[in-house]
Amino acid sequence: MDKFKSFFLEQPIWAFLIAITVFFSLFAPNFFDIQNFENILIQASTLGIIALGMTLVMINGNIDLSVGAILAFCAVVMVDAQSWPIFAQLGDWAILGAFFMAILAGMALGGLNGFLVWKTGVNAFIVTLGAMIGIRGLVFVYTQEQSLFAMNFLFSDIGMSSVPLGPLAVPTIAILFLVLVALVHLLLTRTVHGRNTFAVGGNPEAAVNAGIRVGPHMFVNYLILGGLTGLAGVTLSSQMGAATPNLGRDYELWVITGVVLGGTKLAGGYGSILRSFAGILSIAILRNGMNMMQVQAFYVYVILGGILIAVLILDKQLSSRKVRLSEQV
Amino acid sequence: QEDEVITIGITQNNVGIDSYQTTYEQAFIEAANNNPEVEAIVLDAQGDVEKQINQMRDLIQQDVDAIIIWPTQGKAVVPVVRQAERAGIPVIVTNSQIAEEGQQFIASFSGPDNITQGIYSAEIMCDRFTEMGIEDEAVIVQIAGMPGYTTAIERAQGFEERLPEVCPNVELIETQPGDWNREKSQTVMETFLTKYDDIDGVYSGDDNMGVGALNAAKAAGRADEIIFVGATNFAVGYEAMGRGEYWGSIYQSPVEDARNALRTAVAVVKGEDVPKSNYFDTPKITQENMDQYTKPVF
Amino acid sequence: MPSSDDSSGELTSGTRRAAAQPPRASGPPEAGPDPVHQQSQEALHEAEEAVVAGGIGARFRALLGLDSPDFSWTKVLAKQGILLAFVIAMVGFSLASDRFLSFDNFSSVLRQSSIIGIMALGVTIVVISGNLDLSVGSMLSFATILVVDLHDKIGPAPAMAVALVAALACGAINGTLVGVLRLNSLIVTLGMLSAIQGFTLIYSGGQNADITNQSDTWFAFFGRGEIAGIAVPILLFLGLAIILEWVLHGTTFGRRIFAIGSKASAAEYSGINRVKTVFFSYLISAFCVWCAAVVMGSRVMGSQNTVGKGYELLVLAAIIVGGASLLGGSGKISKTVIGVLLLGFIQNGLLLLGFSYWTQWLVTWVVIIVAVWLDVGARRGRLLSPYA
Amino acid sequence: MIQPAEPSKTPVLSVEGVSKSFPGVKALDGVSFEVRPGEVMALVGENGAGKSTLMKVIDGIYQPEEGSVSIGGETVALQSPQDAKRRGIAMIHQELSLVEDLSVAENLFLGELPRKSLGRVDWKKLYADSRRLLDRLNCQFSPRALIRNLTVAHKQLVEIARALVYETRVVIFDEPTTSLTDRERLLLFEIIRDLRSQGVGIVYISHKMDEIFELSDRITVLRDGTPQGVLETAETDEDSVVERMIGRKVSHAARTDFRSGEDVVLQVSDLWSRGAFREVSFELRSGEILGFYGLIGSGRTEILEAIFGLRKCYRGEIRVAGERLDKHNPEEAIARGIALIPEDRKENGLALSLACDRNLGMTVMNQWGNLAHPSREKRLFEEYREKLSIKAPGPSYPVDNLSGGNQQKVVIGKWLATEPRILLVDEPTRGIDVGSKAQIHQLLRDLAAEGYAIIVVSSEMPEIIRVSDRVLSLYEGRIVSELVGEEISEESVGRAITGVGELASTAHDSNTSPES
Ligand SMILES: Nc1ncnc2c1ncn2[C@@H]1O[C@H](COP(=O)(O)OP(=O)(O)OP(=O)(O)O)[C@@H](O)[C@H]1O
Ligand SMILES: Nc1ncnc2c1ncn2[C@@H]1O[C@H](COP(=O)(O)OP(=O)(O)OP(=O)(O)O)[C@@H](O)[C@H]1O
Ligand SMILES: [Mg+2]
Ligand SMILES: [Mg+2]
Repeated sequence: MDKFKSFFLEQPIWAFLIAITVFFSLFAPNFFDIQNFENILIQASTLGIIALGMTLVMINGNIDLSVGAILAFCAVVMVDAQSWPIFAQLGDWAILGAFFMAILAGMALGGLNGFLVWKTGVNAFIVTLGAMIGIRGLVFVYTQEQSLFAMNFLFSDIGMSSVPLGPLAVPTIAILFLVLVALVHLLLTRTVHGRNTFAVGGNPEAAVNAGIRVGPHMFVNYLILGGLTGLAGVTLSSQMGAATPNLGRDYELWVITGVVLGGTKLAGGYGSILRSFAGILSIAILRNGMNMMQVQAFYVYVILGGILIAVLILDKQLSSRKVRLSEQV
Repeated sequence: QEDEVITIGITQNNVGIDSYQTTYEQAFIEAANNNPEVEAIVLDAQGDVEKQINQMRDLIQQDVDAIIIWPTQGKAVVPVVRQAERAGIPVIVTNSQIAEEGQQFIASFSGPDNITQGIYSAEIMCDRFTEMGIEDEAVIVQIAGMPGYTTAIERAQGFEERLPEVCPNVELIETQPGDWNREKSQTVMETFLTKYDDIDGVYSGDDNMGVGALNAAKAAGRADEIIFVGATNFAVGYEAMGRGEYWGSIYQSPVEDARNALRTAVAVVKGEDVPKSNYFDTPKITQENMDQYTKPVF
Repeated sequence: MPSSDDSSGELTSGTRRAAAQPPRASGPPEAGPDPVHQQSQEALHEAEEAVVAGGIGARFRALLGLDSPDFSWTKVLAKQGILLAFVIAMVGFSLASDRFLSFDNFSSVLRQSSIIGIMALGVTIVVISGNLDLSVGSMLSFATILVVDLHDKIGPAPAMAVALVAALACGAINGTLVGVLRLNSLIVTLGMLSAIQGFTLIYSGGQNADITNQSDTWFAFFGRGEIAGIAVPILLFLGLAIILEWVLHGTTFGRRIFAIGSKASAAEYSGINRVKTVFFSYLISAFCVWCAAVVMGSRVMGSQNTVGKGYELLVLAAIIVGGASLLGGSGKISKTVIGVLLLGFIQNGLLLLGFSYWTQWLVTWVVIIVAVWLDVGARRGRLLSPYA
Repeated sequence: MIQPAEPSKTPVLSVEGVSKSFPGVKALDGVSFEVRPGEVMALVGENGAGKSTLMKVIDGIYQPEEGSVSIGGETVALQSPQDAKRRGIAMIHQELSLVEDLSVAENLFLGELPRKSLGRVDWKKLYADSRRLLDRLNCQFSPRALIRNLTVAHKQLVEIARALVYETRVVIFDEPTTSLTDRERLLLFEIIRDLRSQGVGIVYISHKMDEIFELSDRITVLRDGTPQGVLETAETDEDSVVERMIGRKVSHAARTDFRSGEDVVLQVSDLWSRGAFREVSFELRSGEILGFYGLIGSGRTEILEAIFGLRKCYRGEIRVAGERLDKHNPEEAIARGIALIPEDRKENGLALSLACDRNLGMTVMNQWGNLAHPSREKRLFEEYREKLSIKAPGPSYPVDNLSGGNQQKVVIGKWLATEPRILLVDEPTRGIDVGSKAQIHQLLRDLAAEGYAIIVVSSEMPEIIRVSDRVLSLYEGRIVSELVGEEISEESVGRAITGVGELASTAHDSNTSPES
């Protein structure tokens, strides 16, 4: 019982997740349904895949505001590259070629952010705020304002496909998302790079003194975030079979919100992939549940904003309560 | 039972960004409430394609009888429209068309024709120049809608294609986006006025931006020499026409748009024969014929 | 007295450090090794004083740091980099476009920048106190809709009053959440960004608002009026800038803002009321947004529910280009003004040159990074970060 | 004292003519320095003399502009601390350099975590190696514990254990005892002697002369970045070392001037605060210095914070000149003439990025009304530069650039500027050199003579003894003894703590409920 209590005190996001799930199950018709949960997973996947990388970058003590723009760029590359002449004779395999180009583009842009953070020492917020504006410009230069459509329906079929797992047909994207959650979780908790991520964010000076190359380390995490954002661009564009230059506007805000809901400290040094996952899932459930309950759009803004602040207050209350508990003489 | 309610889900583009969309929503809800056969689920994608796709999925999940979609993006929603079609739910596209490739999956399109609107605007502009006798020398600028959105792109496309056909000597010297935002459009127009000593006409993607451009020209004391033509006649545009400051626009009623969409959807569900493209009329409106139209409510 | 050059390696008498050093008149920039930190700093200080006593030329050189004994170009860049960038941009655009350098164009750019500018002034104060305010964009939409919508219903003055109360209420909520409850300002104001947008839509029902009789309302004065040939928005912007500069540097409130931004806990230990100060900083930010909303409503004579969307980022970009640290404790109203104008003139210049709008985004990207890089690079004495 | 093993003559570490500059400062100027295996080489010098900088050069954090570093007779160009570590140089930094949210084991091997395939951490090896290291230092805590949950002393032990990860030839201690209690300090000395007997060369930096003489074999003196010679510890004495360091003598006249104080200005009765202290009652009179002595964590800082309104108390009351404090915030405390000079200068004392005059004005500002007075700030600066002999070039100079001692003086100045009657001083000389320390002690005595009522909290027994007129000893958040005037001595104070300590610790164990 005590263990239970302290678990939820320490990780209130799980309690929140359960609370809203119960709430919508009771009050939103069609919410409590296996297929709807699959839907929610797909709906969470775009923000979620980015959030995995964002968690790493934020534990590093950095941030990335440009993920929405990078997402758009990668989605555009993914769709456009399928019709590049070099992939022309590949047939359906052009999709694979384009896939690599999209991931590469994501890593290049993420890497550029990381490189600037590393070499210039300019605050990551500023570097990526600039990139957020500039990369969106790149997207428009590339697309000339037009949306792009994938001629090959196979591409969107992949995005919409399911994998039979026992009696269930689980959407491929949902599986991919869950696998990535597991992988990045292992990366963060089990590998040297992952452990160093905490060191770099928690005490950069100590990390430097211990011989961790802080700059390149941050760079690598931006690279990972870029790659994951690229992947999110791929999955998103494959759900649409298309890409639009305005894709991903405001995504940075929601990704960061999800990660912070999950308890990752903006100052760095503390955070967890599983909880970021819970944070993003909470956002997806809120949106899905409100759709199911037909909450009017105007109120959705207020509710989401209010919940964000409420969770922050709750977290504060709980953590101060925790301190008081442990301080008891 | 025969008279069972028809559930219709609608996912709109971006309610609240302008009065048109808001009025549309209100009109739609009203029409649905007035129709005892219909139960409506009204959603709004807030301009975000992914959100719209998710809302489509949620509607499919709820197994509604028909889905009306106001595409945030004509191409990106095709696969999910296809998914709905495969789930046996007819999809009615409203207001702005989806891409060619998606045509096969929709039951019907209901709405105005944005390309035609662009064409009409070009014709209004050209006719006016001809009247004034400056059709061979006029130079114009364009203030387009939010970059990357279908409506903005189609209107610009219709205008830019039609203009050289009717007035080959009128020159479109520059296009900049006004983001559907009157203040932004005003700022863009101010710069145009600084940059060009001679501007004879301004085409803007809607009246809201057109009035912004008009504001700028008035402040610069150059409103008299410029012909303003817009699209989607707003109340402000209608009034400015009444004052003789603004030349013409395209009359498009969101109420009609909404009712048309609902009518089409109900017809589809009932298995009636519905044309694939169910355009409603969006006539030209200018200072000359404006008294035939009532002032828009938005 | 030993001169600084030959004393370095020697074991000298203990009085050396305690004794005052002779002021070094105006040595060449790199006058040999200087073993004692204080010494060069004292000399610097003396030099500063000497220069202040001198004429305009000397003052100017002092401003640029040309007279200091350890003069270097990096220092000049650090202190006045943004001014330099501004001058370069102005000269560049003047050469490239003959329309650029004119009174009309300048006043139109100033007028256009004034809305962002007025908002940036308030947010600068929030940023100096070590917080962020991302809700200003939504707040602008809210206040503009209110003032425009109520203008016809209850008259301009009451409309302005109601909008002011609404804006201050939003500011008070921010201030309570960040100041009293000590929540993270980034997330709080992000939440408020969303919530206020919702309130705006609920209030207006999603409809645009317009002022019917545009020609004879004195409300037009704020956005369209002129005093002595200068547009009122510009006067408001510069007037507010002067007032807030004074607030920051001439009042104890300003001192508290800097103290809290520099080190909040030290400020609290010094008896500075952090709650009150942070709360007021958000009220000031909200007040500035209200001013901007009045200008906006009066300039456009109408409003949409999303007029302010994305403005929070433009505001932040201008402040950052102006050199305020997002960590708090540093920043200047005057530099924010230059940051605003720099971005405004870049937008204007690129438009005049006929570039596509996205060019402006690319240029903004480069400007933000280069400006801040030079700033931090010069402050730490080398361009590359220590993590290299 | 243990007799050191006869040190071999070839130095394990030697530095030749090293120079290093920072913008505007030449931190090191042609410094030579050596350490032999099996000896403790002390490094002393004023604040800002360049000690830490020299060590950072040896540790590979800084690269020298001139000169060379050789290890075991071989000249090396160290590029990073890691480099240094591999060559047998280990450094224990002045400030704790640990990652709070990682485990002890991960901190021990930070930057060196044992790998398996795919970059995975080899946890088994990590924990086994860590256990072995911790055992060498007799540490009881688990290598899996989070650093966040350790006490300061245990954190320090982790730092030391970290130095032993490699086959270490030289261990550098940069002011290791600033946050240790006496008991922990003794443990540390044992460890150092143990290392020395294993033939490891030790560099020991400290401002505490008693430690230097207790521990070292030789002493290198540094002043203003230049070496002032090497002394054999056995052949020199404190005074001559200090003279070499600061260029003048510091006198330690025996205390005779105990004062008993006059009117009661501060009355604390039966004060309780959750998790910090309980049943605290005492009186403070004007003109006396009351010393609080106790182990780290005994709640002294918290008592001062409570009086100053920074900490909530759930029982008891505080009266100033007979009147109750009831708002419990610093503003009220300041208005009633209380000043708190906090323990952590960088965290709570100063706004480092602001100028000296702004820092000085911070506390008095509340009395100025709404307008700032730059000229008054400048006058404050001139006044306290004079009074406290602060070495700062001008009022607009950022405090960040001042040396530690001068920063401390600015903190003291900013509190004296409020013209308080009651001065609460928490660890006034932590990390401050002998010269400045004597000045600060003298200053406190002078202030008391002027009629200030002062409470001094210190973990340094000599300091408490040198300044206090009365000493209260604390243990586990309770006052356990009071010593007045002549009663105060090393023995009596020490006894008060240890004697009661053992008694109380058994009582405490049974008190502690499992809920915490
Ligand atoms: N990173 C740095 N940048 C600029 N100046 C520095 C830097 N580090 C040290 N200094 C300066 O170099 C000089 C030597 O500093 P150092 O830290 O070595 O002194 P120290 O002897 O360790 O003093 P303390 O006893 O206070 O620790 C000081 O004047 C200090 O201000
Ligand atoms: N039970 C404990 N668990 C973990 N850390 C503790 C505990 N008790 C004390 N500490 C640590 O010891 C430090 C000093 O504690 P505190 O401020 O209460 O002591 P103090 O009596 O003021 O001693 P000093 O002034 O010498 O630090 C605190 O920062 C705290 O982190
Ligand atoms: Mg040091
Ligand atoms: Mg303490």
